[in-house]
Amino acid sequence: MKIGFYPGCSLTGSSREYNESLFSISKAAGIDLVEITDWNCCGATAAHNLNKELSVSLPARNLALAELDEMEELVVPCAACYNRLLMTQHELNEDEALKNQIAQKLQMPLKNDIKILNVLQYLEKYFVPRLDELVKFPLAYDVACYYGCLLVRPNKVMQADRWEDPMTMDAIMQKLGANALDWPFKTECCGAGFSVSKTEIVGELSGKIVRSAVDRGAKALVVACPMCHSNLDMRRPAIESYLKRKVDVPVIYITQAIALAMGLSPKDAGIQRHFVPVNLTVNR
Amino acid sequence: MPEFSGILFLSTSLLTVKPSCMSKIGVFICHCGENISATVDVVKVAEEAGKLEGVAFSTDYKYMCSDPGQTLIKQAIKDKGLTGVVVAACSPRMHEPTFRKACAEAGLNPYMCEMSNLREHCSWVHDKSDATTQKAIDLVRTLVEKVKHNKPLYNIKVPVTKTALVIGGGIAGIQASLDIANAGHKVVLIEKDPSIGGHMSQLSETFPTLDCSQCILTPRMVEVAQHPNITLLTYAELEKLEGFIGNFKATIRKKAKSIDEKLCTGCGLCTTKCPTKKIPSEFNTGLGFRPAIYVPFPQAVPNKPVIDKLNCQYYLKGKCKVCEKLCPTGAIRFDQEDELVEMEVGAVVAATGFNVMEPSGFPEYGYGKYKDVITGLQFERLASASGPTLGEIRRPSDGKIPQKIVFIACAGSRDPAKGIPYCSKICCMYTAKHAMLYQHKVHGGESYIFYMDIRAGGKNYEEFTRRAIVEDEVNYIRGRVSKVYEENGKLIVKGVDTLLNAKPVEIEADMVVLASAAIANPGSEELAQRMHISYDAYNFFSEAHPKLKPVETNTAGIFLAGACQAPKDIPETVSQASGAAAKVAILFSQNELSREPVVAVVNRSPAPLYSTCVGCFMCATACPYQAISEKLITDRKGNVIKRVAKVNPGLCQGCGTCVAFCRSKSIDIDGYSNEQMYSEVMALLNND
Amino acid sequence: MNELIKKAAELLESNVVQIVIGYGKGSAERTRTIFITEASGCDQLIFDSRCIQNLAVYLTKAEIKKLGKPAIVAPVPVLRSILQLASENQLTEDGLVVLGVTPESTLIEFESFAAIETYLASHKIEIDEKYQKIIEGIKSMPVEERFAYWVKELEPCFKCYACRAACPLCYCTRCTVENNQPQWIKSASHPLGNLEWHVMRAMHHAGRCTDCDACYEACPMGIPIHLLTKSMLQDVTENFGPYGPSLNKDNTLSSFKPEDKESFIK
Amino acid sequence: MTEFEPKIVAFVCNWCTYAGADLTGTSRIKYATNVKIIRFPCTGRIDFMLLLKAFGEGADGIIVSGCHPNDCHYTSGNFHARRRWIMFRGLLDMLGIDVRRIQYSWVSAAEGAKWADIVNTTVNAIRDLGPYTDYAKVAGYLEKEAEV
Repeated sequence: MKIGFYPGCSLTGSSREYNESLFSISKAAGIDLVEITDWNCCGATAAHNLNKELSVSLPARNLALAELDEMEELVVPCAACYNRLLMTQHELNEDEALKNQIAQKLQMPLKNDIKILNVLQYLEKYFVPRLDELVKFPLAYDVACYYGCLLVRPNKVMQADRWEDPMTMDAIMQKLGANALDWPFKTECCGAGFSVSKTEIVGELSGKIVRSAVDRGAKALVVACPMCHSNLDMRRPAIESYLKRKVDVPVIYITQAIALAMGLSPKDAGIQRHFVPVNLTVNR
Repeated sequence: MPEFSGILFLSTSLLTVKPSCMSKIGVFICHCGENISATVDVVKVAEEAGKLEGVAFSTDYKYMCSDPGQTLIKQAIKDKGLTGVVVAACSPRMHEPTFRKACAEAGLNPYMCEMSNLREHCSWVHDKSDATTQKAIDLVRTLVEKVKHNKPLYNIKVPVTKTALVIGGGIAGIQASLDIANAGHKVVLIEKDPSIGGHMSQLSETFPTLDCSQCILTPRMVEVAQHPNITLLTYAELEKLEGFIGNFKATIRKKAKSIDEKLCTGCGLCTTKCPTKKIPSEFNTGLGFRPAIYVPFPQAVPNKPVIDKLNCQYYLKGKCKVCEKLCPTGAIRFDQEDELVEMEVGAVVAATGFNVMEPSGFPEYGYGKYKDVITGLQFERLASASGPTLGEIRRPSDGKIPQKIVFIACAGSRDPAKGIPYCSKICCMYTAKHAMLYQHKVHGGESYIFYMDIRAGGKNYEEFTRRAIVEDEVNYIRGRVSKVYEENGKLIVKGVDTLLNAKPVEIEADMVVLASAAIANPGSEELAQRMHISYDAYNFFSEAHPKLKPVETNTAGIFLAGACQAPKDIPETVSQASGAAAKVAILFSQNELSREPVVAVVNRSPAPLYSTCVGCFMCATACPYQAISEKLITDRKGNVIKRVAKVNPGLCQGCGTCVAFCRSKSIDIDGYSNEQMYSEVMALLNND
Repeated sequence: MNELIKKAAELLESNVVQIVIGYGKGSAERTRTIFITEASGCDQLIFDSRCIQNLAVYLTKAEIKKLGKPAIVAPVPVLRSILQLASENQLTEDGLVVLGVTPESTLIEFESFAAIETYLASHKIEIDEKYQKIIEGIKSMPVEERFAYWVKELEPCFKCYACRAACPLCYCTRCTVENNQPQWIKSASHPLGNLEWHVMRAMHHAGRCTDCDACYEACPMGIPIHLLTKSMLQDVTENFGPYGPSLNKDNTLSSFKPEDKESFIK
Repeated sequence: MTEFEPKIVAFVCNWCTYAGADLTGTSRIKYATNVKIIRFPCTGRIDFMLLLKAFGEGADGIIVSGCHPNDCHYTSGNFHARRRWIMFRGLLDMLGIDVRRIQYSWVSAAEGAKWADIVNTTVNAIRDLGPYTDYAKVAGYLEKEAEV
């Protein structure tokens, strides 16, 4: 089975382990993810703050390229990329004139009807029905699933299950054998882009998230967004200085969790790449 | 249902041949001061109209609607023996009734008078020119040709059954019933629950006076039960409503109470001995329990129990019957079944009230997950002296008195993302009341209200909320709450204070009260469809006109009272209920109703054709009023010869959709008949 | 075929029906409608691809009704008409025996109209590609040319009303053209009268026509009036979704959806 | 030669567009004299045959107007009318009867200005299209005029 794939910048850099684990589990499940030929930047946060046309043209080009590659479905693991691509698709479908104008600019046809999947939707569709068969080593510990903002908002477009208290990742983790904790910080802000400019804000916001998870007994935080991951993992020193204590709870991608439960090697899942070491004993 | 064959016969009269040479039409051109004459050459219009075939008299006058103007018309009718009148003046929407009345006074059938709109549609929208005068001539000619095809029509008389059906026994239904009954008319009041009282009986105190809700309500409930003109049917619902204004036929489902009400004395022994005791009490919003055989609350009217079949051991497992064994009068009837009762009523008042949104749509506030996050209605029960805590504010989780309480206004309301863009109207006031009651009951307690705006429009309302802020020191925080979660036994309320630098705030509360949105009752959509009244996007019933007909519905004879139309407070509900009652009393003040005879009619012709209608009944599907039914034409022996459509003139509102739809032109509509409209088109275009 | 003859004879013999409406041999290679009242006459019944007349037209005719309860030989187009007539209250289940014949000439007996509806669900109306092309061609003409085309096509019409007589759905006892108060349509075969008649005829079939082409087959002048109803059929499908006769009384023009879409109302 | 003045008939419902046109008058908004209104109880009442008759009698253009969807005084007459117009328009188009000559609109009782705008734009559009000679020829007008 072949499915389109848009990596975006993070998956080729700071969140390589997300990419590696996604490919490992997909390969193990017999799914071939095909990268869009000649893809470009999604525009990220910069474009839509500065230039409306650019902010839709960049994602639209990727969508048009995917169409040229005859893809029907497109997996976009990075939550920010997913958000930009889906928002663009939505905006262009709402405004026929804009769509035509952009297509003309791109000098490519744009039907704009490709099905864009975030990683949770991808897992739900292609893995959840088969998890019973794929899971070899159930993860028997408490986890806190953290969704962040980009996968759920704006809800009108994202159509997340329950945007104030989403459950998809929780359900997947339950299926992997873990106990997904009921906790209140699933969609709280992690500080996002302040990571670079005002790290202390990330320290506070992500700190509260991490504290809530740890206090409720979580052995790991599970995420599906490179931004969330870097704030909760890479910014751990800032978090610790805000919390005034040492916190060693690891942050893993949902795809890594699946890889571990499927019994793939930790290296295939990119476990070694984290700042906060992951020492999760899988029940072997 | 009454038949109107007499009327049908009159209006379907086949004597439609009326050659124009026999017409004697009078044309009256109005100057309207200078409103018309400034741009239209009225003298020329009158002159040209006088030349038209069939016009016997034509003149112009400064003010046709004035007394002398009307006299001019009346005189001409008498002197010239006019058979039809065209008044060319302002819009018929303005003065058609005036001139029709004048014609009637002069002995001409009022429906032989038509108006040509020379003011709004001509003189006011065009400059003075020959073209403007020519247009006026064209418009007059068009109406002259129409009048030639008019025929005398007679207002439709409909008898009135002077019994009102009131649906819903809350304060709206109670008030409406009492007012109608006190006006001397019969009322049937039906209530779906075992007792009347509605939401008002659940309230602790009422704003803005803080008087006890039950104290002011229960006397009225008793009055309803004892009123000689009111028949009270509790545990009953509307199954079907047919007919039309003055002549409805209602089918009521009396749900089985499993009790013989005549024998039951209401001693209550059964309710104390019932072994199934832990059923969440609806009246106490789940904060207390009731047995399977129960009276919803001590002051219930009627004060006789019903058996909740879904929870009764006998109905569930076939064993128990404790109540039957104990009942001193032998009133228990396990074999009782639902009963359908049909009744004739002349008017209906829908007073089915509202409900509060189950805040399960708010995972961010944790309702359902945290026991101490409750709704406003639940808080009413906690604060009520007759409630599960006997009026003490205690946490449902551990019974402790909360020292810090947070109220969240607009939980759902004014939030398009939650599907409720409207304001629930009552929450600002009751939240202020709740905070006050809390402050009065828990000395030293702290209360906070997160709000968007304080909407306190109403007599003494603003003063009331000010009192909460100033005297009772309730902390009002202008901002929304993003999240409520539990930590270390406290409810952490995260919100924002949008005043003073828009700071995020966190409050560690012991209890959170959600002013959850007022929504339409479940099933109100189906009920509206059953009554053939319209409802809005949120399933509240629609009034006929948002300003000028706030208690009427689009279906004549059905009126609205209370929160079934839109969220409203008690004073407003009572006013509307009395308004609806007044409308019913007006309707019942006459023995017969008179309606404009603009109705559709299926033609009849001599045997063997009987009618050109072939009975495809597509008109019946198209009719918005279910006014078209099947009529069997039989011979003397009763054999069916033909099945044709028949219009019930009581139901028909005269839209004419069926007329345009009928392929064989077998349906026509009086006042806008095929011949009339056809001749208008012809006349309008033939000006040479 | 024998099956059909046997069944028809049985029905007449047992007096379940008093008349069988079916196809018989006509002059030359043609077939014609035959009305059989004696069981012995049933062996005249034939059925093959030449049998294209829409027999349903007879079901509403007073002359036939007079003869008693009918059984009717019904290939798919006839079944469609029967279903449409039933939805318009012109037929009752117990007033008629339907002897369905499949395109492969096998007999299917229908217990109820609902059964016909189920059967027809797998025999949807589809407009021939040939006709689709013709309609497309007409619609692509400039408007003046299109008008001229139709004025010319309609010119030979001399208002014999054969199209009306052949159509099972033209069962009105008084057609609007016969109404003279007012005279909606001039009775002479004047170009305007012709145009108005055909517009009205087509509109009265909007959302009802089952595309049997009986009108066209009946026209002695070969005027392609069926193109009008076919074009409307396309319009119905395009605007209101898949279309076919059904017992559901929500006829296209007697029903509506608040969300119906159009692009021309300002 | 004088400028062509199109003859336009407006078929309107009593409750919305007729009242809207009244408001145009009360607001003294000017529009062309070419359009003359015929009042119907509801757009549901407007028989397609009347539109056809109007062309037959020499109308160069037609306006059909009623209440906005959901605003119908009779709750659904305009919905029925809309379906009828969709079908009728398709048929006329197939026949080469110029659908540009029929302007359909929703004008509420509060839209006096919209009514003036509809009238003026329609008059201008029909003026641009010119007299409906094609139809007049079929209706026999031209010959009649020639005889005179």
